[in-house]
Amino acid sequence: MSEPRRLLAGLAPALVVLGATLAGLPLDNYPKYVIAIAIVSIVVGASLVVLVGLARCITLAAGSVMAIGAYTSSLLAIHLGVPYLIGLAAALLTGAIAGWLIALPGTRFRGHNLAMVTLVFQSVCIILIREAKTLTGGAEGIHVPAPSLFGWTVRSDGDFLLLIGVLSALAVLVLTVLVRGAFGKNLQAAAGNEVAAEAFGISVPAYLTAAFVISSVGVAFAGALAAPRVRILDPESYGVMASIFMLAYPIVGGMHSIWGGLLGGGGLRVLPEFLRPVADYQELFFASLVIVVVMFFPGGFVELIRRGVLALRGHPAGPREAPQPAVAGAQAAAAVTPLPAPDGAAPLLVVEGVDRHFGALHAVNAAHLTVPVGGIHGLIGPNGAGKTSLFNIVSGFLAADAGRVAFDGTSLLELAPRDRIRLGITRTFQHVAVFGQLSCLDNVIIGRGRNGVLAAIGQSVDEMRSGPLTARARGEALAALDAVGLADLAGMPAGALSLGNQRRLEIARAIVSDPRLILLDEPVSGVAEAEIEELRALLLRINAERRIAMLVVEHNIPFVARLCRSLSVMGAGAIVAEGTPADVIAMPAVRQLYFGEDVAA
Amino acid sequence: MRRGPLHRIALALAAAALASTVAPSAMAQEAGVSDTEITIGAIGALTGPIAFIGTPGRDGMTLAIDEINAKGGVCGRKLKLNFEHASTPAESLAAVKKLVEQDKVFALVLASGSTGAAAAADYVRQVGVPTYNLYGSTPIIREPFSKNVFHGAIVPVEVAAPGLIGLFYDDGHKPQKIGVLAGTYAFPQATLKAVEAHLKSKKIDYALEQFDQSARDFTSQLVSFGRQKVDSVLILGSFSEAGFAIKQARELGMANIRWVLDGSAVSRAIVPIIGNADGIRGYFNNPAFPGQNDTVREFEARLKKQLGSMPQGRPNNYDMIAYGSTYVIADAITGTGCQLTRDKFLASWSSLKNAGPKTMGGLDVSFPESFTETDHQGNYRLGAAVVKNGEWQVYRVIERP
Amino acid sequence: MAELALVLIAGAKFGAIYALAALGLVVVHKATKTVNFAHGAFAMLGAFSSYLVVVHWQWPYWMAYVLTPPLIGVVAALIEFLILRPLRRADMFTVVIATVFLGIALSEAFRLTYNTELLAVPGMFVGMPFVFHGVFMTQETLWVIAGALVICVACVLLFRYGRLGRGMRAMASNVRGAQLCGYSVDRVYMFAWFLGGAMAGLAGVFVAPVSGVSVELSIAIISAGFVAGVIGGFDSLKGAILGGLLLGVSESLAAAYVSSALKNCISFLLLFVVLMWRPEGLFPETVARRV
Amino acid sequence: MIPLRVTGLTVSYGRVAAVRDLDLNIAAGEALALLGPNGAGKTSAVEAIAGLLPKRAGRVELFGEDISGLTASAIVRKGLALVPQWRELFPTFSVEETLVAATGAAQGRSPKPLEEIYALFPVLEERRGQLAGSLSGGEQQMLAIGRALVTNPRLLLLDEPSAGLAQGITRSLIQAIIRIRDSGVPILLVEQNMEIARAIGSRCTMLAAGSLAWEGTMDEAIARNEAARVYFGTH
Repeated sequence: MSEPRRLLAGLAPALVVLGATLAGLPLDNYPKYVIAIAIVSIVVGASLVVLVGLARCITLAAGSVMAIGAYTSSLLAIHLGVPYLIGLAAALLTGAIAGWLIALPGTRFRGHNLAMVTLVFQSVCIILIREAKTLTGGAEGIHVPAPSLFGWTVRSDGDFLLLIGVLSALAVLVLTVLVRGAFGKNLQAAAGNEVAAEAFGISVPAYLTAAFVISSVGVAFAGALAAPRVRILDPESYGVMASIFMLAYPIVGGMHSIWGGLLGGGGLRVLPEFLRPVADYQELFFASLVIVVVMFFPGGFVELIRRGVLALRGHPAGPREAPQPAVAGAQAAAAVTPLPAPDGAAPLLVVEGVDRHFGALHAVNAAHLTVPVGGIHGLIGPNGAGKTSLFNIVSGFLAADAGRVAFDGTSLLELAPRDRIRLGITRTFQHVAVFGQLSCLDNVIIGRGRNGVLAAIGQSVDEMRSGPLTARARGEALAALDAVGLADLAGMPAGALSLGNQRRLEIARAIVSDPRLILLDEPVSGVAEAEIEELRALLLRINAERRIAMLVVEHNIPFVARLCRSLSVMGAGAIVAEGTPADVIAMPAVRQLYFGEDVAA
Repeated sequence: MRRGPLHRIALALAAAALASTVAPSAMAQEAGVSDTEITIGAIGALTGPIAFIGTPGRDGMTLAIDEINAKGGVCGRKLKLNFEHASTPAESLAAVKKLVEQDKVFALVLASGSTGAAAAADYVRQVGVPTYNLYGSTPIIREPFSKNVFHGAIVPVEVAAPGLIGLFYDDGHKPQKIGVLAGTYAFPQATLKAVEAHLKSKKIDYALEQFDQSARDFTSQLVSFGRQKVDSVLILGSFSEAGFAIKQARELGMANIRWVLDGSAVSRAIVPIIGNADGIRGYFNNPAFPGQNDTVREFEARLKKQLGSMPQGRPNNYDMIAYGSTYVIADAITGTGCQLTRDKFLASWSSLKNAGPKTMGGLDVSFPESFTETDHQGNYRLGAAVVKNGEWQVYRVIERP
Repeated sequence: MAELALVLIAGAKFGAIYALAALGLVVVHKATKTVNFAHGAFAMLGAFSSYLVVVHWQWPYWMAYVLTPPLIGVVAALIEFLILRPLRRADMFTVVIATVFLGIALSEAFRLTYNTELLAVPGMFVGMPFVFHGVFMTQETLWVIAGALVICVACVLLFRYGRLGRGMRAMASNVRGAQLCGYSVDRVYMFAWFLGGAMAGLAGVFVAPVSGVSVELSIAIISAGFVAGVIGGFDSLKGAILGGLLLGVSESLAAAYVSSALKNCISFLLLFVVLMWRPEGLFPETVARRV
Repeated sequence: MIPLRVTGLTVSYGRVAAVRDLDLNIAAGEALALLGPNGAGKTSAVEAIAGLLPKRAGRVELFGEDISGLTASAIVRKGLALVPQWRELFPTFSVEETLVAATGAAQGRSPKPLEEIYALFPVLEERRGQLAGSLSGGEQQMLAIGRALVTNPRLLLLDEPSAGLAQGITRSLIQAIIRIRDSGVPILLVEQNMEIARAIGSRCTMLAAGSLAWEGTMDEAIARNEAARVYFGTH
């Protein structure tokens, strides 16, 4: 995307809000009011896109969070005469605290339990607000004074529209930057595939907490903006039903883009004004609308509009893979043969005496293996031999009962999976774990690591200011894609790729951080025969050119034998044979392991 | 500077005279008034938990307007009702702005709950539309006084509270200890504030227990009353809450309690909940209870005809108030001498004496209402009601307690 | 003592209804791994059905108990077929949202057809209460506690020993294994919803004289049922019954001896504590269970 | 009519093709071994035949009747029983209850009396009241086979019955399977262990990467060391 277009795309949602504001200013007071309130709902919708759409967390607490923002700013103004802008800032703070509080249990639960936990927060908050009568006016409500800032007292509908419009545009801008930037992408990755996310340094709990906090800050901000506009603040307005209908904003609009929040929030708030003649049926209508959207258009109206536009332009509805992926590079490298093992090379990865029990099952029994610097080592064995357990112990997804796993002298057993990438260890997955919603390029960019929440937020801001990543980082990612022959598909959503190409993408994502070791978990499982050879050539080339060591777990022995310089064979949890592929395969013990001892007699 | 009543009347007269001379007949007609129609706007909740207030509001008003129009309308024009759904403050503001600025209604009726009405009232004070608050009793709607906002059948909480407590002493009853059972939501809390103030000022000992909206289990509250030897209980809440509380008290063996209910709970629908509800008291905002006399029975028949079928518990307070109040508005319009300007209308409204359905041939189901320049509370009367043989009856009228 | 007994009886009365509500919720969840947030709305429809039978048509009271469960069961099975089956491959998130809004749609549809704050339904028994040392218990209370609990136990037995119950348990335990035993996923799921709906309907019939029929009933039943289910360990039928009783009694005790205004907080507090510290519930069916 | 005829079976998980265009037949009274390395698609093939996995393409006939479009539960009721690789038992069911649970699948045919199952696996009778989840691995495998037999199958699919079991138990399992075969129930056996496969089956089909790699008799397969070629890509 060209520089001005990219900047425009980032600014567009905020500009739409500003545009609506300006368009509303010459209108009558009633449309001005409705636009102002709809803009507040847009902020709510956009905030919930972060939590509901990207993090895929259900919240039934949006109403209470909005109440927290509204009461914070209003009560400060009423009781302490705090200026409006400072009240707003305080609302951001209390919103953040509320989000953090919800996240404490919120990161532990999914689905119905999360719905209930947030409902608890919602109900308790509203009860507390209601019972703190002297402070909040209780259930009867309290008058909110007209806000004033820098000597300007906001009274008229036009003033309010201007104030709400400008501040909301700012909020939408911030949310757009986060949603479209690295933060949003990483959050989608975390929600889409926790295991893969953790493997590339994305801490799922940290991201989910951030999602709760950011969306709560947004919703609380919206609450503080709206409070003086509606004049009367009462707990009932922020009850469970309000929460449920706010949850509908991102769902109906479209959960996966900021536009969905805009469309859902604004649309669902404005629609009742047009449905006034049939107001009796409005709640039934909205509830049915959500069910219909969930069942038939999970992408919401944004997706519907997008498809409509594509259909009008004559494009096919879904994203399609380009007919010929660029595999020429890989084919050219097919002649590459394994590097000779460097003599006396120091071992890069050392596994010693690793034990793991599952109940009575001794899944891994004093297993050992080494991978030399720049070497390719294979781990094979029949089903149930313990390969996957050992692999998971090395990659950090399974704890060992005993033993030692050291990478270049550093013990790995205490490290969380997400910390391995810093040491220079990455991996691929048996069941391809690409982040399907993200483009191939974004998948690879995540593979660069440095995916801490704060770093990602900072990076999101940088991207907005100076383009998507620095030229260097982008170049690295493109180079990695090019290395696996996917450069032409950089912009394609990863979920739309063929399995073979998804495996390539995983390899690109694994090499972009310049690791010293890649753990390959069944890299050709399910891949068509023709592509297996290409993948082997690709891996050999990467090993040769980038000197990345590899540990491969694989069932396809012909493939492993032609890829690796050394093999370990596992049976019943223990390493039963080691050596060069040819030697190992010839061993009677290995054959017996695979074809069985004569137990039938 | 203190202004005496004479001074005010003189001012009003002067203003009226000025208005009649300055406004020539050729001048554009007032908002909401055409040659054939006068548009009245109203808001109330048609969906959600307080739809049971808004829907009767709409139905009662529609019945009255249909009757008035059948007789030729007022000032040669038909009345037209624009009723908009709104329940929260935000929705109420949107609805009144739409009615005032887009539909340009001549007068506005608030048939909504307290908080919605409060947000709307705040706005109409600014724009000056003649506004009738039907159901809001709390100070947050009524204060500050504004010359274009009127209140009808529902008396302010400070007035209702002594009336309510007075019901404990009817028929020579001497309460030993009063228990107050109040809902934690908006309007019971407003009444509670006034009731507590009154009880304290009279140095009456009382026990307070509360319950959440739509509560169905009152055992613990009642047990606490039993422990404190409460023999008289005031319930502030809806008829359903009051009904189940009384039912449970009987089940707990709490006999011989004098029950007094807030006006909002005085409904026919409470009787089927309790079964034998005889002896339960409460105040009613109208002079007779549905079914009590021929006039009210006729009202019920007409409403049923209009609705097709009568939902359980209807007609209720809200149907009757909406019906009566619509006639009050019609009276006020007639009182302008058909010079349909807002100022004339406000002046006419402020000088209504004993207005209501009767003056225009409607059914006399509501107290007559009177207003002055300085007092926009149309009614101070409360009907003291009691259940006899399974039917509510208003047995005396409490005059300005 | 009499006071405490009264509080406990009231707690048991609501607890028995919560147990019935939770049981239906758990049956559906156990067999289909779906939490039906529209369960409260089903109970509301059940209560409405008993209003129609008892008040509107003036039929004998027992007919409400006979007609309502199959009626609501069919409604639930239909909803499974029309909404849940197309969503079977969707994630939990989508299903939760669909049932939440389904509950609202059903409640609103009811409110539109019968616009009133509350429909009162008389009790099945109107005789003299039993009195024992100052402790009162009406026949209706006794019927609600005993009747609801008997039905709960019957349901547990059906689930334990009946053929369809066995099918549901098999499906709950291992979907593939159940299919290999000849149980059809479609039929078992539909039957589970039918049974869940029928239980909700029954809960509605029991609760109708106690709470009346109103839109609020739907929310009251689903939140109580859910909390009771979580306390019991969501997949345990016995747990649901014990959880319901425990919730009813602790709400009642808390309202009596802590604060009546904070009564609703108690159930939420209970839910929160159980979810955080014992996500497998207080009475789990199996020892180990993932959250 | 031949008990099982599979033509052109293709199975895929999303974009992953697990089985491609597989044909196989089982004659009356015969036990066929389905062999091949891990990941070759053996389990996918039998699960697709039994209806647990959707078929991308292909036709499955049971005694001449097309069962390709049926669900797993309907296929069991037609008389094709699968003993799946992970046994798929109900941990909270007792042994007897597990067996009783499967009786409903024998619609039209009468279910096999539990006594017959207990006669085949006496240890199950000893453990009849015990929960399935508390059985040893071998006993669980026996229960899984027993559960399939209760449905009185006309064809039995066994997916790696010996996986993870000790030798002694494997031996008695093999004896039991041979008795089932000899009672006239045709068997499709998925196996890794060549010797077990030879003990039970006379013919074998080898899969590699989802496709047919070799077909012939078990004796021939072992004599020609076909397995090493298919598994390791060497001779």
